[in-house]
Amino acid sequence: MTDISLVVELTVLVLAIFLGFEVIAKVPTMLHTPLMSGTNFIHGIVVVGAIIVLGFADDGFTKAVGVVAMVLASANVVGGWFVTDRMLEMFKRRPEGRE
Amino acid sequence: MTDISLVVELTVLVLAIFLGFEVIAKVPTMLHTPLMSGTNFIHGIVVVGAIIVLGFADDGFTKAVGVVAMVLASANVVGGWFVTDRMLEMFKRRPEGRE
Amino acid sequence: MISDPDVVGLLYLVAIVCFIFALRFLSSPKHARKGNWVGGAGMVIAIATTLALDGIGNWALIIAGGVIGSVIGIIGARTVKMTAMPQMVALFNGVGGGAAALVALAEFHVAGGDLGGEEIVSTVLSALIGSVSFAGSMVAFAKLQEWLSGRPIVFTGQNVFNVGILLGAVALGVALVAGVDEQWVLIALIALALLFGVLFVLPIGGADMPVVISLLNAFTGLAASATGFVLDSLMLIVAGMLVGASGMLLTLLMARAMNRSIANVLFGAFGQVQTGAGGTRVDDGRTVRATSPEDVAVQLSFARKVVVVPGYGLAVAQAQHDVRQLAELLEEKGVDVAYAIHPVAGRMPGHMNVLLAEANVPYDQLKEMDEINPDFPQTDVALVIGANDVVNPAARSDPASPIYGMPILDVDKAASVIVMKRSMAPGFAGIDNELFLEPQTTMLFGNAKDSIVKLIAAVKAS
Amino acid sequence: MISDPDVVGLLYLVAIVCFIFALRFLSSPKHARKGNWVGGAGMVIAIATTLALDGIGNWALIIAGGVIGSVIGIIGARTVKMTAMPQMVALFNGVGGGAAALVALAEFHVAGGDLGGEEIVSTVLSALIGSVSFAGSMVAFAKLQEWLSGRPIVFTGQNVFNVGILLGAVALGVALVAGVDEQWVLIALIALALLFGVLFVLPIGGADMPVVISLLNAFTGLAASATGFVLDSLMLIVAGMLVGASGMLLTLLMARAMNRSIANVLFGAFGQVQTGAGGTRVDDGRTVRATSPEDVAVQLSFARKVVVVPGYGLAVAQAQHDVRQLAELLEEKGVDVAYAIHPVAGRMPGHMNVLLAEANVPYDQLKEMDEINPDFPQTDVALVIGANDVVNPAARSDPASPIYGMPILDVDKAASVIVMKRSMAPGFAGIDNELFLEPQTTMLFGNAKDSIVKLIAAVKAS
Amino acid sequence: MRPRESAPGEHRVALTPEAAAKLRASGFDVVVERGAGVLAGFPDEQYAESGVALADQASLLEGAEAVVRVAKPSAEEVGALPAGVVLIGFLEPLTDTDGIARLREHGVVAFAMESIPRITRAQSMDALSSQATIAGYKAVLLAADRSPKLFPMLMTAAGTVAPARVLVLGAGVAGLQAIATARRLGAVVSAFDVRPAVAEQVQSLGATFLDLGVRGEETEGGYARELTSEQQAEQQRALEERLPTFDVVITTAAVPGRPAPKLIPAASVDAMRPGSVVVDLAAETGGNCELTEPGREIAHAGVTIVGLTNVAALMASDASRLYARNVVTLLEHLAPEGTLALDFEDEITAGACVAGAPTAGKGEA
Amino acid sequence: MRPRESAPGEHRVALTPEAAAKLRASGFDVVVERGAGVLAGFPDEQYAESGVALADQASLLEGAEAVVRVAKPSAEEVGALPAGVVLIGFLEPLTDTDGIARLREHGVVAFAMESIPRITRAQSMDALSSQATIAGYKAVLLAADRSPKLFPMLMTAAGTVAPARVLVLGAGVAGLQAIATARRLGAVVSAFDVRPAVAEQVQSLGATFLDLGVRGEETEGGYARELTSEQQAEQQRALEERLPTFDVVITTAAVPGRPAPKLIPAASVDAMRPGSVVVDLAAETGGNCELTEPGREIAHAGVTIVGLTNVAALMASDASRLYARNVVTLLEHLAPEGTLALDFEDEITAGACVAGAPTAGKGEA
Ligand SMILES: NC(=O)c1ccc[n+]([C@@H]2O[C@H](COP(=O)([O-])OP(=O)(O)OC[C@H]3O[C@@H](n4cnc5c(N)ncnc54)[C@H](OP(=O)(O)O)[C@@H]3O)[C@@H](O)[C@H]2O)c1
Ligand SMILES: NC(=O)c1ccc[n+]([C@@H]2O[C@H](COP(=O)([O-])OP(=O)(O)OC[C@H]3O[C@@H](n4cnc5c(N)ncnc54)[C@H](OP(=O)(O)O)[C@@H]3O)[C@@H](O)[C@H]2O)c1
Ligand SMILES: NC(=O)c1ccc[n+]([C@@H]2O[C@H](COP(=O)([O-])OP(=O)(O)OC[C@H]3O[C@@H](n4cnc5c(N)ncnc54)[C@H](O)[C@@H]3O)[C@@H](O)[C@H]2O)c1
Ligand SMILES: NC(=O)c1ccc[n+]([C@@H]2O[C@H](COP(=O)([O-])OP(=O)(O)OC[C@H]3O[C@@H](n4cnc5c(N)ncnc54)[C@H](O)[C@@H]3O)[C@@H](O)[C@H]2O)c1
Repeated sequence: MTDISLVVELTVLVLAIFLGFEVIAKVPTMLHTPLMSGTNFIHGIVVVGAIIVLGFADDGFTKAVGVVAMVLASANVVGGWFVTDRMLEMFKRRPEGRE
Repeated sequence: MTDISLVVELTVLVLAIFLGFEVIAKVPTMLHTPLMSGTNFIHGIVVVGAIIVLGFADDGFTKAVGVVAMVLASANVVGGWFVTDRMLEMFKRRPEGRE
Repeated sequence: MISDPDVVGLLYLVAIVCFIFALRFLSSPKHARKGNWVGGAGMVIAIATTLALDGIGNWALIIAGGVIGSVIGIIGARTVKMTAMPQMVALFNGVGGGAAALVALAEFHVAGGDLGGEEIVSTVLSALIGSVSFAGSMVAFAKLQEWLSGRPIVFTGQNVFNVGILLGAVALGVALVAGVDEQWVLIALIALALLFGVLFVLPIGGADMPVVISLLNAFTGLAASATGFVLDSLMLIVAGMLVGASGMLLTLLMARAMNRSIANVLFGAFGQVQTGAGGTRVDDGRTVRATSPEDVAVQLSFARKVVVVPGYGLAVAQAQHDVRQLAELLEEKGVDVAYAIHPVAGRMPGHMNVLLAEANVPYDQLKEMDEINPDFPQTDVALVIGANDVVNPAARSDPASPIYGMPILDVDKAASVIVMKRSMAPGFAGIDNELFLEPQTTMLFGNAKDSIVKLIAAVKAS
Repeated sequence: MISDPDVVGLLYLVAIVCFIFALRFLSSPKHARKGNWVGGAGMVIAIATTLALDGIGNWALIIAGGVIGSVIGIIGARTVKMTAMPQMVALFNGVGGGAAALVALAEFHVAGGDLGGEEIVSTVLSALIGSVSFAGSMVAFAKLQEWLSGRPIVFTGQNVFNVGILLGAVALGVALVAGVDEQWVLIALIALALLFGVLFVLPIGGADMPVVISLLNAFTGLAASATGFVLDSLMLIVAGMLVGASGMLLTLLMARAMNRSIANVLFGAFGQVQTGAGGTRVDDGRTVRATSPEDVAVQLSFARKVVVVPGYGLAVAQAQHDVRQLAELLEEKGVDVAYAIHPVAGRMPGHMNVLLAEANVPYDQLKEMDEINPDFPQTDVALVIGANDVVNPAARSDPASPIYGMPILDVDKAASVIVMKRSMAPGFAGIDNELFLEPQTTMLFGNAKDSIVKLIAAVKAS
Repeated sequence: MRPRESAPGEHRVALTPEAAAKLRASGFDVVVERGAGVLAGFPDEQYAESGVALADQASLLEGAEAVVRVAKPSAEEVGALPAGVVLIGFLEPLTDTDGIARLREHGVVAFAMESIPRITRAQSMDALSSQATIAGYKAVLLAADRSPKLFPMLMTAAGTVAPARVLVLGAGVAGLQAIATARRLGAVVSAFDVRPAVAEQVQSLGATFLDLGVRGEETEGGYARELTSEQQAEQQRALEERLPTFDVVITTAAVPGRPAPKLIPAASVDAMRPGSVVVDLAAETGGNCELTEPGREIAHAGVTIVGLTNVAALMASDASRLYARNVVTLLEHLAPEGTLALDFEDEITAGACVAGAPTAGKGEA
Repeated sequence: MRPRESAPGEHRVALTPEAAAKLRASGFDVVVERGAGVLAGFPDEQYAESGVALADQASLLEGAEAVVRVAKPSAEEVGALPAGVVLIGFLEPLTDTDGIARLREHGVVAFAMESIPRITRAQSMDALSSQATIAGYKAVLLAADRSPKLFPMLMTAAGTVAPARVLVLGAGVAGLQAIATARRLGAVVSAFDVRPAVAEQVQSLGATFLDLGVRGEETEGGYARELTSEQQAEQQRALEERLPTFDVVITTAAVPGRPAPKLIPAASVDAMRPGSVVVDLAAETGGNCELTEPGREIAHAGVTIVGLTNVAALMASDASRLYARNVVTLLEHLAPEGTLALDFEDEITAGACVAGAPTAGKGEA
């Protein structure tokens, strides 16, 4: 891992905040739930953290914690993606069926 | 000056690109010119570069170049700001006079 | 194996770009699906890059964990009913938060508690926020799944108790930052945070859950971002924070769409134990659900068939020109639009005809009651504008009602009914309307003209 | 003196945030002025922080340079006429580019040409782009100031020549990156870049200058960003790139508002030496200027008095309902709106009355010709919708015209005239209309209904 | 068997061929007097085509269980009715007490269209409303035809024609329709009514409510209560001031069972501009204008005063269509499946019955 | 001094008090025949108020330099005119050649309102247009009044009233106004004209252009050229098919100087539904319908055919207002500052002059 200075990280953080706000500024209400679900999937990126922790783990405790983290995080990623996908199916134009 | 790794700088650059696009995505045509002028002012930030170069200059050449850069950059900053300000005066609601 | 950190950084940067595009796309109805795919691509790149890092070991564990998690995820997401989607989001959000907390714990353990200032702050934040998100999400899930009562669960002194617990967790966090390097402190902190998460969500009513889930979603994003600080990973920082920021804004937007403040949603239950939160509740527990122009706009835009039902309120608001414009707009989008004219809508015979003729609505779009009633079951959206008595199902079902026996427009047979009026006030006959409480009905409150003007803008934007 | 790089970084971060807000505000008519002030604040913070850096010397030079530059800036910006604003933007943009190039040169000199891979690439880019921007802007300035002919200046072989020069500069850049550390190479590169900048802008006509200036503005932003890489300054990278990215988008938007592609603007002059670029030019050199709904919307929103002049085209487009809606929207914004009805507008006596009555326009907003004509000099915008003959000044001034002697609506006396029609085609009388060429007139081409619908959306957005 | 017979001096007909066919479909036997529909534009052939029997006046009533008509029957006609027969029509129950008594004596079970209660369920039988709708529309045509001024505003090369200013007094069913029609033609319309709820209704048609400072009351049935004499005087005063600014005045003010309120005294007419037109739809009950001569059109100091009664009958074809639909709905109510089954517990049956109900006089005013 | 005299059997008046005042302001002396404006709603007092001199018929013409009227003068009236006087009015130059000859013999300088060239500059003198506007509006009122059907669509508790279907044949000035007025009343309107440019104009009023497959030509002045006889037959055929679907037909087709084209032969009328109404604005030149009796209203197989001539005169007040404005503009053109200064080089003066121009016959058809 490169060692990045805090202020640089903060700069990046601030840019991400603005970008996060700007990007969804005008989302129609109907998309609120799919968007929530989509972002839910994206924070599954924490799986990268789990992999790193587990991948470099030496002791049993770390491995145990790491494996659990790995399970949770992958459930987040995979489940989040499929849930979002199912929700968005509704947005195919003029659906034939309706429940 | 901290020494920042290229990839970090690139990350920041990419975020800035997105932000730059997002932020002005829906500007009304009437504001094109003032916006151009406003961004013109902002890139006057190069004055910081001029100050650094000049402030740390030891030899005559660097000083000479630095001073010229300083003059140019400050003209950019100051002139850019005032021009923008004058343009935006027009946007006060329902102006009394008109030419 | 990738050993050049620059290459790793670049690949991570690509993933970041994918996530940004994913968000952009997700906020437009047209591109939303593409958004999810782009996000998925980013995730694959990020995971693959990480797995290829120099020195990664414990492959069996990684694969086992990944497979187990993925299977849970797929099964959960695939088998659940469409109506249960919100609790799935809650569930997957919670596990993400939990993962963040665990990663923080593991890092703390590996470092033996000996972390730099930045790292320890991030670790504490990650553990704290992640745990709250995990526990809160699980409670939200249980409530929506009806494993717990959907009604607000409150007890006296809850307020003080919650604050106490949160303060306790924060105090432990401060201790850790101040230099305490005992692992149990962090574990205790996590335990307190979990308890707080539970208590925080318990008192919130079922109707408000989506807002809470959105908030917890943003929390998980923040936790992931904090994990990024712990691991010095710009990608985690950016991706987590994108979710954190957009999630916060989204939470605000959702609360606003419900005409509530966030504070009201989160703390509304306290002090008003009896009334409960969420919507105007009527005696039998059914609620009137208000909606927003944006929501209606998307419904209309994606409908195949819309029937406009004008009533006296349309005349009072003099919104005839606007309604025609809305209809034209929808037709341009390929929606099939008709007007259902009830014989006594308005206050004089032919009142609606006069209005709509003035607005140049073509005669052949005006359908008599007998002609349109069979169409309602095939109608996606019935847009009831300032009509009331003429769509009151009591005329069909309630012999005691003064309007019993009057033929009505069967809007309640439509898949979705949107009623535009200013209040819950009755119409000419002075009686309540059960239609407004039906599950398929949502109310768009306000002067009809204002509402339609907003709708037009929203339809254009969507 | 600030020696902690974290503090410096944080202060720079504050400046970045200011710039972001500045851009956000600048893109909304309501907040634009605030945007400039916030940007100013960011600049002050950035400059002050830099001046306070540990080790900064040469105070006299810094102050001297700063004062001279500021004085030039203030005088330039303050004394220039409003109509000369575009060339001022060009001027100040150019000097910024020049500064970026000089900073790069100085850094190269200080390092004795011995720069790392990243630094040397950035240095070359900064010098190259900065120089092109400087020279190009100066030419643009000279053209707008009419020191040079506004007409495209072209010679045969220019195309090949320009490309050659650019390739030369790039070759020198590659050499530098490849390890050549002679300062004259960089200077030669700058010289070639300057030459290219001149040649690049020379062939472009006066009407297209705003687009070119916007492009050069984006270039300067890129140069500043490159300087940031040279100096390892995130603030310069971000601020420069914000301008670079938004400037590129802006350039695109401006070209689109003119209904041209960027390529057409930049290279339009080549190969069509005779006709020249920019607008539909008529014999006597006056041009018909097309405008966009957004532009008209802002003009209307900020007007005090708008007079709508309907004609036969309004009837053909059946846009009566939309025009009333537009008028109502403007009235809500406090604009004073009236309709000027010419006695023979349309194709039958009272044609406009029939139309506007259908759309429910209140009778008291309809003004007869004799009543409204004295009001035109006090009118900010005359919105001519599908009218032609009834606003043709030839009726007043040209005894040879078949309509000479007909009293007309004196829209040409209004401060600004916007004409909405589909083409330059004549009306009933079959004659051209000089009004369309007047300097205060702009044309909004398209079917009147479409145009008004777009206008309504734009007015709502602004 | 339910034959139908037309009233003299009345262009409308109580059953159109279409309505007769509908009745037949519901199980009724229908006999129509020969030539009954001609004046309304429905020749005998059309009835024949829809499968209806035609009969001469003589044989018409043989075996009839119910008789439907537009206007009330004359004394002779009552004599010709079989005893116990059901009679439906505009019977003027509130004003023509003699006629009702005659019917009662004769043993006729009489249902007056006027007495059908104004409840939601009975709206499709409400012939007062349907005929008032036609009258309101026609009143505007009568006025526009007689006015020397154009209704719409026109700005032309030969100068601007100002829009006509129309005032509608009494904005019930007919008044509202008049407002709508005049507005369609481009006139500037104001209206007044004593019932408070009307102001919003007037505005819902895009017209202006004229505030005369007089506020009356609304009864259960949606009708107006009669004003006190002070209120009435106040109303006349307030109106007199405003009348000269109008080109056309259409009056429809009525209070059930009472003579029409006098809103426009002769003096006010004198104050109006020559060329003005007054159309008085209340002429039947005496008129809202003092000078109105029921059934006639007069000129007074340059002002035309149209006092035509039975204005709906002037549009016989559409008026008959609507009336017939009202009658059919009532018949289907009284005789589900084509068989008379009078249920005097029912609000509509009891309310509309003005003679021959089991509890004598129950349906009476 | 320019007195004005009213024509017999004509309700309109050539100068309104307002117009007379305007003339006076421009330097004219104005004398008006006593009682001239009464039928149009302008009593003598109003003229007196605007400072106009009133005179009896006897003394009226003394010293008159110009006489303005609505209709052409009778033979006697021509005799009474002072020689050399300027006469303005509807003189029927294309059809009444005798009358024109009489005027020429009598030495009158006659300007026919019909002959004013249809150029942009003369639009405010164009009395044909101003009167056609009134006629088009009035034609719809006549039709609506006579139709037993409501024009607008109404969906009511007593069933739905379908909108009337109106066909306008000939969409010139009168036709377009008729389209607009019928649409205002809520009718579904179709229209046909032989001039190709009209389709767009019809659509610009929200009506449908009926494509009969016949395309005629437009002359310089904007008038139609007469159709060939094949075209005419073709038109009749195409129309006959479509006529039965309409409730109201308004015809305005005309070709200057020619008898009105016969668009609706008797057979087509027979095919129309009873209750239909035909208003024939071309009655004056023989009518567009074969059965039209100019000046009368007849019924044929249940179809009402209104052949009233001079329909604009039925709205005497507004019609006079517009006509007077046309006349004033023409007078001001002929006599700037109140002094006659006839410039026969001028397109309008030369074009409108039908008798007494320096080059004899220049202004003639
Ligand atoms: N057509 C006839 O001939 C006739 C004649 C007399 C009576 N009626 C009776 O009138 C009724 C007609 O039914 P309907 O459904 O048309 O009307 P309705 O039942 O009277 O309901 C009208 C509704 O419109 C809403 N409204 C009023 N102003 C509004 C505004 N500006 N914007 C938005 N909403 C507004 C009111 O609710 P809020 O106050 O909450 O906004 C009201 O509930 C029937 O009961 C019928 O029997 C009809
Ligand atoms: N009022 C009367 O009684 C009467 C009667 C006969 C003749 N006229 C004559 O008609 C003329 C009236 O003047 P005017 O100014 O109203 O009309 P005009 O001079 O005929 O001009 C109308 C303009 O509207 C434009 N247009 C047509 N359709 C359009 C659409 N769908 N969207 C946008 N623009 C459209 C046309 O330009 P594009 O093709 O470029 O779009 C045309 O230049 C006068 O010359 C008058 O003398 C009047
Ligand atoms: N519930 C229903 O189904 C139903 C059906 C039809 C009508 N209605 C209601 O009944 C109302 C009246 O019906 P109508 O038109 O048959 O009434 P109407 O013919 O008896 O009277 C006509 C109008 O005259 C008004 N009026 C009375 N005295 C007046 C005065 N002095 N000055 C001015 N106006 C005066 C009345 O208020 C009424 O509006 C309708 O407006 C409607 O609201 C209800
Ligand atoms: N330039 C001007 O200022 C000016 C002024 C007034 C009128 N005009 C033009 O002149 C046109 C005609 O004026 P008008 O109304 O006095 O004409 P008109 O009275 O002579 O004729 C009426 C209409 O009948 C139509 N017609 C003739 N033969 C027909 C047939 N066989 N079938 C169907 N239609 C037939 C004509 O085309 C015309 O539209 C107007 O529409 C207008 O465009 C121009």
